[in-house]
Amino acid sequence: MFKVAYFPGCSLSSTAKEYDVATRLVCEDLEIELVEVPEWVCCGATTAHITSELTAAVLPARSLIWAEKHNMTITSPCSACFSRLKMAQLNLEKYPGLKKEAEEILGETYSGKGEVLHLTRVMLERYGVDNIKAKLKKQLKGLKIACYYGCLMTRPAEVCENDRVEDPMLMDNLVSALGAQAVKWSYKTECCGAAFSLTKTEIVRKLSGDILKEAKASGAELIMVACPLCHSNLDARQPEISKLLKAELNIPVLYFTQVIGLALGYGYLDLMLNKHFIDPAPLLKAKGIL
Amino acid sequence: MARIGVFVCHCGTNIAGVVDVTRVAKYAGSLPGVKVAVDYKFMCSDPGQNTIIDAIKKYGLDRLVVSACSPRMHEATFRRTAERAGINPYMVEMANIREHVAWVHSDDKELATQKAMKLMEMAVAKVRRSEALSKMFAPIEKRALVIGGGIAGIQAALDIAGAGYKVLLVEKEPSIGGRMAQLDKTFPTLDCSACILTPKMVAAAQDPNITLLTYAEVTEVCGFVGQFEVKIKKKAKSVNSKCIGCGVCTTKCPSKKALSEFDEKLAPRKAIYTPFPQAVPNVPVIDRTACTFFLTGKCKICEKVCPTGAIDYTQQDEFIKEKFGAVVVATGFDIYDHSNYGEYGYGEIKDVITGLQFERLISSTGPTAGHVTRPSDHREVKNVVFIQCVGSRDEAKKRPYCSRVCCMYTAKQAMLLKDHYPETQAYVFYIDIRSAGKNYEEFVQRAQNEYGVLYLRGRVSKIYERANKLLVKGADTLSGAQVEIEADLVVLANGFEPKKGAKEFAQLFHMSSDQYGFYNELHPKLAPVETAISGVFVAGCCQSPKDIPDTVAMASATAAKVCALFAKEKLEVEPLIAGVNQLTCSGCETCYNVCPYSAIEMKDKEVKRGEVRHVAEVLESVCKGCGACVGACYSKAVDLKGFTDRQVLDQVETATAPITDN
Amino acid sequence: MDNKVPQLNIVGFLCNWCSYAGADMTGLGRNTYPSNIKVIRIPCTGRMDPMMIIEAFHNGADGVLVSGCHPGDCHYTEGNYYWRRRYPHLKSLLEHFGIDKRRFHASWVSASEGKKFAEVVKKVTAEVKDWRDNG
Amino acid sequence: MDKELQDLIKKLLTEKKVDYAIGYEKAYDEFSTRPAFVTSAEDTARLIFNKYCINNLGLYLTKLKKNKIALICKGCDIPTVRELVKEKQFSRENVIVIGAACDGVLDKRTGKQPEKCLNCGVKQPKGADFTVGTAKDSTTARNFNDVAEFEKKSSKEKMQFWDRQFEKCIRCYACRNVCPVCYCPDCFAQRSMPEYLNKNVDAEENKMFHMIRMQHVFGRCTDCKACDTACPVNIPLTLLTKKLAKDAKELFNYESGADMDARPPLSTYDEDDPESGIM
Repeated sequence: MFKVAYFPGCSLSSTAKEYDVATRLVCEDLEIELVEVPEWVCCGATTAHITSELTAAVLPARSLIWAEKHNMTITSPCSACFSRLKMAQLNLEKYPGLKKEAEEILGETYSGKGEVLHLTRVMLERYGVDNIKAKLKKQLKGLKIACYYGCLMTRPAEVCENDRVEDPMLMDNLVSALGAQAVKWSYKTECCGAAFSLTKTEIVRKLSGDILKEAKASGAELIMVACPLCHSNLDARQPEISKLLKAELNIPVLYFTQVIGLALGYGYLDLMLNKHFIDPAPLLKAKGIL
Repeated sequence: MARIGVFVCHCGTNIAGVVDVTRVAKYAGSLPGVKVAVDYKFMCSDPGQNTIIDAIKKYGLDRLVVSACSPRMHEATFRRTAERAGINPYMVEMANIREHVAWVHSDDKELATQKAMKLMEMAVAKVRRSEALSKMFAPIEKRALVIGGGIAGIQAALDIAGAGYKVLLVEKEPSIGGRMAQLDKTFPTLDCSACILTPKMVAAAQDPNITLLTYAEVTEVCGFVGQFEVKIKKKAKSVNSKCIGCGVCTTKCPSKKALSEFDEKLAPRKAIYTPFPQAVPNVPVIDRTACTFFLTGKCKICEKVCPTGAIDYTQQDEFIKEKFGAVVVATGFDIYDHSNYGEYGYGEIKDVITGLQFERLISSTGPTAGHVTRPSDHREVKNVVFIQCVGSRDEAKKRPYCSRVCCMYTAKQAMLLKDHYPETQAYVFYIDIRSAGKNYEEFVQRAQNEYGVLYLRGRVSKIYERANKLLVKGADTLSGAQVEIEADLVVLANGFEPKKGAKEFAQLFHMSSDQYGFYNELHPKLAPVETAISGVFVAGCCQSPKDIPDTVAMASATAAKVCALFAKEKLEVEPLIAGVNQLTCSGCETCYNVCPYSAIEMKDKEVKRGEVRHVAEVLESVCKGCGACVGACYSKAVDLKGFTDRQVLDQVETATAPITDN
Repeated sequence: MDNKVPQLNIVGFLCNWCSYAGADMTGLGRNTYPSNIKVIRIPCTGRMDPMMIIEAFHNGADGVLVSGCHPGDCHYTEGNYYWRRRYPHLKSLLEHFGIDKRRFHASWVSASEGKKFAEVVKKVTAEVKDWRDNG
Repeated sequence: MDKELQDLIKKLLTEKKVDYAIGYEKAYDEFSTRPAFVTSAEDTARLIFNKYCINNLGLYLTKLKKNKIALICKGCDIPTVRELVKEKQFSRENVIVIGAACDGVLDKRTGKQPEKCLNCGVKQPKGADFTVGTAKDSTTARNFNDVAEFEKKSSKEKMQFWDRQFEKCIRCYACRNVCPVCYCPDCFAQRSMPEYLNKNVDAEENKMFHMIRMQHVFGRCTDCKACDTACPVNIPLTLLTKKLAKDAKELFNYESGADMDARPPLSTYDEDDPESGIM
């Protein structure tokens, strides 16, 4: 049994509930045990990390210490949470003073040896695409998918340690394994405007619009993501972006665990596909997947 | 018993103003072996030196100590003085009581005087153990080896041959010419590269003093300056000397699988080929990894069509071993492989090409006969973006150095593009323009002002493939704006890097290289073409990136160095070098491993009657006297003349003993 | 510190090309330093046989300084790199035998660093003095 | 095990694979062994291996350079062979290493196993050409705790400690003579012109002899403890040899005789070596 410490983060219990549900469902099938970090707290992705170095380190440190104590790799499905956990780990290693202070506040010691990975790497690299492939119930034949990685799971490159910074292939390999077709496009890691999601929506509309347009132009019928923030910009804002571009985009945006779920034979409601603003049902029905 | 004279200099008041020089001289007189001790105002002056010469004669001295200034100042002077009086010049020691005493301890004259006495006593202790040494000589094989047949190697060979010495020019490829032959035009004059290079190639081939050895590689080197012994592999060409270079075999060869190295893989080439039409020598070779006959055992078309019967499938690699007095290394460079530039598509976008590929595209002898078309679909181009500093000035790619020529060749390429296709637009992304050189800045200005090449100061963040175009996104830091250019072709100004295998090659000669693999010159300012290995010189881009005029100048400089070496009857060698007492040598090879100059040779030798042992021997003409071997030898078998263990130990002992002056 | 520290014996081994020339430069600039150091000129720090240093301490030297060219600047290209390995090993071994680490030092002084040489000698002398005075 | 060993040597000698075999034989009592040099098959019956086989026979490799030799080694002696091959004292093809599995030797003086046997990871020899017997490696890893403990002393305490030790030294040079890497044809200690070392036997001179010897074997000493065992006046030389091993490991990540390809730490350098407090 493959066991990891699971840090869902706040989005996964609210706007991205479906990501959490699909992830747990899929992991159970794959026999990946997700051990939720008990009483996890905010990762600090909000304002903490730009206002206080200490808060930004202490918040994730709690979870890091728990995972380390229980000898588990810690993972988060949310790129922002992952980024905070990983950056906190690096900063605690880099600045002994900070580590001392954090340890005092938490009343525990931290060795910094535990591993922090994004959920994609846990599932697709450690568990392995081949192992997933072995458990599939059906092939997602004929589906053209654009994999969108976003920023926080790829950058900074030396922190995220992905295969290729500018052109990651991790999710693309998954798509091929699922029997679908990963389109070749060059906006995999472009900025969706996440940080301005609530404050300057016009920037978000422009940037996310570019991504959607490019995905469409490259022939994709569906966008696959691995981060709730990417998702909300590309999915929830799509109607207004369509209006702005004066073109009907209508391209569903699914979480990667939802897509795996489809290939494992789960249905529309199991994976909470009804929660998306752009309903994937018509497309999936047309392809004979639903 | 030693007969030592001690001469204490006042240096005007420089020394005498602080140090009680008469007390120093008096103390000297009390030391064992010292026959005479005097002080004088200026020892280095003519009367001062005469005082020394007179004393040598009067007291029959055999060694001298001069207590004066730094030996770095006047050691040579007093060695000559000694020689004039008939004493071996290496029997002179100096005690530095000016720079190391008077000038730095002027705050306490008593302590200064005591220290001056001590330093003088240490010099006496050292000179007591000095041995007479004489200059040494070694023979020189007056024949040069030039490795690399690019413009650097050709120039060096021509210059050395011009002075009347024999040269062997070795080139790895089937033809000489090197990188320069691949270029279309040269900056800043825009004259045709081939037109100025070909006459030199022909001259090299026809010079009676130059022997060309193409399709050959150096595989082993031993020996040292004046006496290098080099093993060279002559790769099997499969074409013998009967070839007249008619080219029928190449025309008829059916194999088109291999890609032309000369055309930077933009076009196929035959299995039997000369790299380019003007090749020297104009003799083709068979690439056995591509030849149908060698792969399948059938074909032999070239043999059938050859009018002179020059094809020989049975040829084998051949090794020759020859002797040379000096070596010029001119092995050139490779261009930076941009496949680890993710932002430029990991080298996977066909229409993102290297600068050198552009040279081939725009060259009338190139695969497209000079038409600049896209490698992906052969369409003509409208918008071309040039990106400078690819693999140069980029810490993230571990290439922080400037490749020096890219600014210039980019300007040249943009101008050539506009010349050929006036309706095209060329954009250049740059960090800074580095155009130091005669007429260089003017050239870049012309590109901007007369040719309308648009220069944008900033880096390109990403190249996107969209429809049939390349979308180039970058920053223009001068206007502070993001720019997006829809391009048909992107040309990268790939920087220079050392030739693949440069480090391994350096090991053949024990040359050192920098962290990138460029060969180290002996001194960055004062010995720019010499290497730490005497008799081995470097020219061209194997030392660092440089343009053609600098390369040619450097090549001629190596030739001058080689000729200066060959002009000597014999090689004079400084005697302050290491020596091995083979009786005590344990043969552990520690000295052999640490010697920076490969001046140690390990030999099986009869050291005592009937006892053959593995022992070290110093190559006297190679040793530079650094003493690294002495510091490492635990058998205490190696010693350094002029700085022997005995001398140093006696200095240590004297330095730590109290002064016994009443 | 005061330049007058009587009865303290320090042996300095300076490489000919950088540090010896640097010490000459100290004189040229008339920078002063304590007179306890007695300089022995060697061609290169690569010549420094650890035995010589052991001998110096054995003969009663209170301190030893070895100074050479900065890494990368060695006249013989590699000598000081070898010394940079011998130094920590020897220092550790001497300390193991009870020769206090304040007594043995190394420095890089280039031919132009006259001031630095004076500073180095002051620091070495102060350390050796500290060892002798405070045990 | 003795039988297995004898048969193996017999075979090697009969097949002329080797000229000599160097092993152990019983000495004057049952608690003692001594080196045995066997040249004929009949003679192999002398050979034994037991817990009293404390000597490091690698020593003899430097003395018999030209012959083909079968050498019986405990796991801890094999690094010596590698070190000597690295130092060109012997070529590897001239020696057949016969590893003898060893459960630890006994120090006759104390009747106990020496410290090296307690944390031995090579009871089952590694890198031998043939191995006889089986033994189980210690589960605890080798440590430098005793050296680290000594290092905590002040330099004055260390100096006093060694002064007391070297007052005992009689300069018999047994430590040097049993040391496999002390093979210099003419030891510095006996030289004159220059006289590196005064021939007087007094504590200061004795100490200097040991300091220089330790410096000379740094990065070469395999910490085999031969010198420590040989010392007639029980100077704890192991505290010095182990220090060398600790320094080589900590300063240069080097272990003598472990890796044939690693350059000895003082015969190589790295442009990025640490500055180690050089001013």
